[in-house]
Formats: sequence, structure tokens, C-alpha cells
Amino acid sequence: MPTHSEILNATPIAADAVVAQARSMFDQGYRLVTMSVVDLGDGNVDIFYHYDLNNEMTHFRLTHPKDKPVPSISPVYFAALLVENESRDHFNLQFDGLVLDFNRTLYLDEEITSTISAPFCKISTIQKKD
Amino acid sequence: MYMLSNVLRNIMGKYSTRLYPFETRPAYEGFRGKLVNNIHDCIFCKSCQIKCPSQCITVDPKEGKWDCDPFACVYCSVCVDACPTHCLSMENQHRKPAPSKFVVSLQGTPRKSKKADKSAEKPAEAAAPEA
Amino acid sequence: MGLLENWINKGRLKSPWVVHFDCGSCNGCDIEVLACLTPVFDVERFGIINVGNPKHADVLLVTGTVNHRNKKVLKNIYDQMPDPKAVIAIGACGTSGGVFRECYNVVGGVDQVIPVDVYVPGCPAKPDAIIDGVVTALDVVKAKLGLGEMPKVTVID
Amino acid sequence: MLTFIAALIGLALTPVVGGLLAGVDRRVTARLQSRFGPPILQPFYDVLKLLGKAPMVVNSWQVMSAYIYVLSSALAVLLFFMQGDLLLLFFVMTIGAVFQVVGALSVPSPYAQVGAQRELLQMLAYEPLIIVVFVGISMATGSFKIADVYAMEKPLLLSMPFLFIALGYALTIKLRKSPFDISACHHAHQELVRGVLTEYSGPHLALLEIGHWFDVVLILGLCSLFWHTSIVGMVALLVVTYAAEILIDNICARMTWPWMLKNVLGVGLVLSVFNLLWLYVS
Amino acid sequence: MSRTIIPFGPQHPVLPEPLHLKLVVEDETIVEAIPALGYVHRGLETLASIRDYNQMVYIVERVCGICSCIHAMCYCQGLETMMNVEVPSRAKYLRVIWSELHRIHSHLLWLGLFADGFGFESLFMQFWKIRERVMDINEATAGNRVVISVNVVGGVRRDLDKTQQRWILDELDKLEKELRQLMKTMLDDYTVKKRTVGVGVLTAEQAIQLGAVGPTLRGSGVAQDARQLGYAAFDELDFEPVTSPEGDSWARSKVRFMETLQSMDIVRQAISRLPDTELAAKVPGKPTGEVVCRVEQPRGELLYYLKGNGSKNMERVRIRTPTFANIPPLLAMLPGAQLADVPIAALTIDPCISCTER
Repeated sequence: MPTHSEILNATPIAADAVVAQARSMFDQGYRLVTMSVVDLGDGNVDIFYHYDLNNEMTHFRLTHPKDKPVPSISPVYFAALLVENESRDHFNLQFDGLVLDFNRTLYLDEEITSTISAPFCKISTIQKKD
Repeated sequence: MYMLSNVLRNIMGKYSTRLYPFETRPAYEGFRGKLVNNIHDCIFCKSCQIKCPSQCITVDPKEGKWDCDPFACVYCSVCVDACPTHCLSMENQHRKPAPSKFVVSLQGTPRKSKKADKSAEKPAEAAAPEA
Repeated sequence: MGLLENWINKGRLKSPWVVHFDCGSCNGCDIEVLACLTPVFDVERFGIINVGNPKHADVLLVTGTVNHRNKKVLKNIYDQMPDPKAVIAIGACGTSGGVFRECYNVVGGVDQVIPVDVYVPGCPAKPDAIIDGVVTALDVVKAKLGLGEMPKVTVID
Repeated sequence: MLTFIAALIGLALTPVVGGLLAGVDRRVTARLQSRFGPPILQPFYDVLKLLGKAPMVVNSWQVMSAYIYVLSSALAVLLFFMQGDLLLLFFVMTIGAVFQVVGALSVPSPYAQVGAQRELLQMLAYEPLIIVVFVGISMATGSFKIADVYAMEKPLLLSMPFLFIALGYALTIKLRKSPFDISACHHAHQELVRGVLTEYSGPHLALLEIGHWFDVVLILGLCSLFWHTSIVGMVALLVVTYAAEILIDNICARMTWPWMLKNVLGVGLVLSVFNLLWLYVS
Repeated sequence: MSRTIIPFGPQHPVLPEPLHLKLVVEDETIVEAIPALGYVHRGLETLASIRDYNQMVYIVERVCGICSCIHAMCYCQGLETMMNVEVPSRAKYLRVIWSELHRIHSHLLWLGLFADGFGFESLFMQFWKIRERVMDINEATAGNRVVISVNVVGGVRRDLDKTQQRWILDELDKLEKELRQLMKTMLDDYTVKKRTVGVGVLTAEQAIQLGAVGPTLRGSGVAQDARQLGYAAFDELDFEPVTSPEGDSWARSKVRFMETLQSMDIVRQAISRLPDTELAAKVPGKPTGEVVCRVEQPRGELLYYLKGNGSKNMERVRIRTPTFANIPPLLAMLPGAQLADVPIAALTIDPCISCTER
């Protein structure tokens, strides 16, 4: 029974299996809902892949070091293009094989990219004015 | 062509424009308009300052000052719900536009004076327009 | 000459064409600005048309916070407008940054980038408030032309 | 000489009439949309205000085009009031329209460029219709002189009803009304901002606006030729025509230019040729 | 033929949204569309680290003014799941009522803008005229026209009394009558159909592969609606997702038109079954854990990923908005279209850029 809100129960996945997994989900007719990125604070990030088939969701969790490039699933799911660029903006994550790389300028301008390395990481979140 | 009956009905009937500001419609009872503070009852407990999602209220219990930036206020009425003495309320009229920004700054009597000198209690209303 | 001048001034006060710029607003104020053009509020009564082109406009309506990317666009639009012009900042975000003041990508209110003539508070500002704002802006224009007094700031009324 | 002075007075009155017409148009449109609407004098306020704005010139071609457009539109109106030659009038009017396009093409803005291309396509659509109407008039009267139309005993409408409909198409395009408001329109909610008018501002925009008033009066004047015998009939015809234009504007979506070319040239020319044959036979 | 790049937006009269598309155009045919975003990016999600989880309700409402109530509802439902709070059933029904009112006003707004997109000004005015009835309902019952701020974690803040309920039903009846008068114009008019039929076609397969949601997906004939998940009181109400198989602009406008009528029906159902309970439950403790929550916005499925760490601030609030998912389908729809069709195709995904960029 699909639910509207669920305590996240994600299957762990390895970095080298991400693209193959995406390909198999694509072939089974799954829709890529989105990806979520969370900074864990210890130099790693959690990347969640949320898929949906007939309102039933499947989640995968990739725990990955922040400074290593993540394999991009945008060649499989074109829709991943925006979300991967967004993660690139917010967490300064590198993606391997991104189909259209905005290079950290999807949302952000130089003023921000030069002063904040990754706005959504813990070290630089709090931006209080004076 | 289906629109014809509609536009003809419009031109036959009365226009539906409310001629604001020449004619005003009575405001709805529960509209969240201007935030007002009855400073006599304010105990400077800071509940509003803590709860405000926009952080537009500053309370100074020592001086007995209650400041609100009406241009940062988002009119959510969280402060009204949080106020223990119900001295905060919202009028059902919107705040009028202004050619310069200001802070609503109300001066009350600090809490420690209790009810001792009630006669001396006179709220002074001061405005400090910024540039 | 005096007569023509008078007429032109009258035209200025009777025909404020607006251009609306959504500068990072949550759409709340945008749809209220649009609602002003529609039958129930119909600001065309005051001669206001939404021209969508800064070169034709006299009044710039700005909704929303300024961020680092759109501040250039905002400045550009302001510069493209021929004189005399007025700027109205609408909503909590446009006037001061509102709830988003402390976000990392937010510069603040519109007045950080261009001079603002009228501030319309509210989140979002009601169409009534926006109409009041335009009327106040016309008073400001009038005062600038030397035809009247600056509208007063009423803090508590 | 007397006709010339009368024509000059007519020319001076034309912007007033055109402006009032635009004002009434806006008011009626507003009422059709259930709005209160602007004051009738609103177009005059707009133009006066635009005249008082600081000029922002992109290049001198643009300014020159604006002046030539207004002058040729005014000249066309003058020729009309002097009851001159229809063909000459047509060419003068075309010069104005061409310079409107030249002005738009001379600036780098993509909106103006695309607007200019569409304006050219519009000209392609309405100019053959106007020519055919003139040919019809010459077939009915024997010459291209407006004076000869006035010499006729029966209104033209009786012998050329289909050509009048064809002229209606041209009028809709010239008035920039839906479904043909594709290159520029007065309410600006469109994909090209204001198309050919995008790059004009201040006094030059006011000039173009006045030129547009001349154009509208001229085309309505051509319509009035169809019932020249009585003033009442003429006014009634014009009121009905203009009211129909406003209604059509409010019950149609904007179409694309391929549709416009197909429809206007197809339907319009078939109607006109049919009417011409009818004229020829009778 | 000559290639030119026409900028579409960010400031554009048809679209009061700062969506910027770089259109590579050959004559008037689109060859490629490249999006440029970031004009509305505020970085709202980072506010979670300096505002507490109750204040965040009012901040996520301001992700997007048009669907504010539904954003807050989704966030609150996520937190309620995380903190194991049972929401009183009256609050659930009230949430349905307000969220469906939001859907009605959002769809009417879109229908108006869409009409404006193909230059039908009087139709635009009509839709916005009747929309004011919903705005009045919002203003009278919730205290603001657009951002109504009724949701709190654990329930709702305002109640509807009997007179208000009757008034809402009256207004909805009038609204429905007026809306039905426009149905033929919107769906059958010759000029309208000429502009919408066959523009921006998206097949069902493409729609799923590109991750389309909401009316964009249902306009391609896929019956998927997050309301089927039964959040709030939707599990106790009767409705079927509206679909249309054509996949073009016309189909999407039809889906939205029919959904407006459907939402009125849902509000009526909800008012007739409104139970008599408390408005809000007490919320104990601080949020911990990870939750994924979905609701159906007017524009499609909205997903929140929430992570709490036991403090009063949330660790992460991630918002995936429907327009964010609908932009890739738009990019796939545009090549081959005419320049005059771009506003129409772009409008049919109902772009909400402030949602997209947050």
C-alpha cells in the first residue's frame, strides 16, 4: 500500500552501481522523482535516489565522499540534469558525465560561488548579516 | 465565437469593478492586517520575538521597548497566538504604503515596576524614519 | 508653453504605465499585481497599463527579494526606463527581504540596488494596498514636479 | 483652394477624432470584459505624457522612420480629404507602413526584428485586399478619384458588399486587433512585447501613436465611402463596423501569421474576386 | 536560414515568471531551448538551520505564494509522521478544504494566464474575475488572500463555523455556474483550438521518462495523482484522477479545467462530512529521523525530504517542487515549435519558478 509520507527506508547502493541501477529502473518504467543530498558533516554526503512506479516509491542511498566525483545518471534519465546541477551548486559535488553542466552557475552567480564554497554544507550555512 | 454571449452579458450588466479607493468594501472580520500592540498590557516576555518566523520584532525588557519592523513583518499572526497577555492583535485593515521605511517603536513601562506607578504610565509613541 | 507643460504634467499623473518585474518573489505579490489589472480591481481606471517593456514604462513595480543574479537585471530595467520614473517595492520581500533576509543568496530589499519611492508592506500585499501604493507614488511624482506636498509617513494611526 | 483649406482643417481634426475613437474603444472593451475602464480622454493623457518623457534614441534611422511614418500617414489623410486619387493615396499609405518596418528593422532588439517581419507579412495580407477594393471602386465609378465616388447616386455598399467584408479584414489588421494582433498590439500581453514598437520610447512612441490614429481614421474613411449618400447612413455604417471590430477583438484568440496569410488572402480574395465578377457582369 | 537567439524572459509580459529560456530560432522555428535559472533562487532550505521547525512552516509557505497552503501541509504531514502525531480528523478535513480552494484559485489563475498567452484578453479577464470569489473565501475564512497560514504541526489554526460553510457552498455554486459558461470557449472555440491542439505534444512514455508530474503527466493520459495516496482526508473522499490522452496543450488545459470542477466537488464533500473534533493535537518532543512526504500541488506532485536531528532546528529540508520536475519535459517539447507557440507550450506546464528555485 503506497503511503503519502513514510519514514525513509532506503536501500544502500555503491557508487559504481548507481548508473546500472538507474538503467534497470528506467527499463522497468520507473519515473525518477528526484535526488536528495544531505551533508553528513564527516566529509561524506548522503545522496538519495527516489523512484516511483504507480505511486509506489523506491529509495536508494549512496553515501559518498564529498570531494570525489559522483557518477551522473543524467545520460539515463534526462530529468536528473537539473537536480544534479542543483547539487553541484549547493554542495559543490562533482558529477561524472553530466549532459549539460552549468558548472555551478545554475542558480548561483560569481559573487556567491567565490565567497561560499558550498552553501548547504554545515560550515557555511549560517549567513548572518552583520 | 462562444465568448460572444459572455461579453454581451458583461456589457449589458453592471461592471464588476470595486471602485477602490473611492468605494471601500467592509473588511472581513478575520483579515490579518496591521499588527498593533497595546503596550499597556505588554509584559515584554519576548514570546513574540522568539516565535516570529521573520524575526521582525525586537523586545527590550530592561528599557520597556517593543520594536517591530512592519516592512519585514509577514502578517502571519504567530505572535498574536503566542502572546500570553493578548496585548498583540491584528486589525482587519492592511497597513498603508509609505514613501520611506520606518520601525514601529513603542515605549512601555518595564515589567519590574509592577503596578506601583500606574499614573505615571504614559505610552510615548516614537517613529524613527530611516532614509 | 505653460499650457502644454500643464497638459503634460496632467498626462503624467493620469497615465502611469507600469512595468512589473518579478525579482525573486514567491508569486504571492505577483499574482496580486496581476489581479489589480483584472475586472474586480481594474487599475486601468487610473490609466495604468502593464506595458511589459521598461522603455515604455513610467512606474516600476518590483516584487520579491533581490538576489545576486537578478540585481543586474533589475538595475538594467531601471536604467532603461526614461525619466521621469518611479519605483514601487511591493511586499515584505521587496521592501526589506522579508523572511528571506538571512538567506545566503539574498541581497535584501529593492532599495539596496535602486532608489525606491514607495514601500508597500504586506505578505503578500493586497491589491488594495498595491492600488494605494500607486496612488502614493503618484503623489510622490507630483511632489517631485513641484505640484504638491510629499505624502506623509503615518507610523501609527 | 477651398477644398484645400477644408482638407487642412480635416487633417487637424483627425488626431482628435482618432484619439477619441481609441478612448471609446478602450472603454467599450473594458465594459465587454466587465471592467470599469479608463476615462475616454485616456489616449490623450498617454500621448501627452509620452511627449513629456526624456527621449531615448537608439539610432537616427529609427527616429527618421517615425517621422516619415507620421508624415506619410498625415499626407494620406490629407489626400483623402482633398478627394484625390485612390492609387496615390494607397502608395503614400504604403510608404508609411514600410517606414514603420524600417524603423523596427534598424534596431538590434530581436523582438523588434521579428515584429518587423510579421508586420511585413501583415502588409502582404492586407495590401492586396485594399488594392482589390480600389479596383472595385474604379469599376463601379469609372475612375480612381474619390470625387467620383461622391458623384454616384447609390451607395457603393449595395454593389460591393463582399468587398466591404474584405476591407473589414484589412481594417482588423490595421487596427491591430485579435485575431490579427500579431506584430504589435495595444495591450502588450504578447510574445513580442510590443513587436515593432518595442524599441521606441517617449516622444517617438507618441508620434507612432498619433500616426496610428491617422491610419485608423483613413481606413474608416475608406469604409465610409461605401455609404456616401447620407450622413446618417455613413455614421451608422462606421459605428456598426467599429463595434463589430471591438466584438471580434474580444471573442477571438490571437492567430499565427501562417493562418492569417491563408485566411485573409484566401477568403478575402475569393470574396473580392466574386464581387468584381459581379460588378463586371452588371 | 539565419539562426538567431531570442531570449524568452526573464521579465516577460506573458509570463509573470522569471523563467529564462534561450531560444535558438531558425526563422520562427525553435531549434533548441536552453534554460537559465537562478533569478529567484533564495536558498530558502538553508533557513532550516537558523529557524526552528515551527517557524519553518511559515517559511515553506513562502516557497510559492500560489500553492502556499499545500507546501505547509506537506511539511506538517511529514513532521507529523516523523514525530508520530495523530492529527484530529476535523483538521484533516479543513486541510482538504483549504488546499482544494488553493487548487481552484491556482487553476483559474493558470487558465486566465493561458488565455492571455494566446492573446484572448477577455477570456483572461473572465477567469480572473471569477477567481476573486475564491480569493474572497480565503480572505474571509483564513485571514489572507494568498498566503493563508492555517497549517501548524499537529493540525490547523482556524475553524470554519456553520455560516461560513454555507457561504462557501453558495459562493462555489455561483463560481461553478460562471465557470461552466466559459467551458465551451476554453475547450471548443475555433480560434482557441487552432492555437492549442497539437502544440507541445508529449506522449505518455516520454512523460514518464522525463519525470513529468501533475496535469502535465495526466494530460498525456497517465492517471497518477498524489491525492490517491490518501493524505489528509482524501482517503475518505470520492474522486478519480482527471486524464486526457492527447498529450498536447489542449489536453493539459482540459485536465486543469476539469480538475477545477472536481476540486469544487471535493470541497463540497469535505464540508458535508466535516467531523466535530479538536483542531490541533499537542506535539511533544523534537523531530528526529528521516521522512519523505508527498502531496499533490495544483502543478503536480510535491515531495519533501525532511531530516531531524533531535534539536529544534531541522537538519535538512529538501523540497522537490512540481515545476522542477516539469522543466525537462518542457525542454523536450519546444524544439520544432513555432516562436508564437512558445508561450503556450511553456505555460502548459504551469511554470512556477519560485517553487523551482526556492
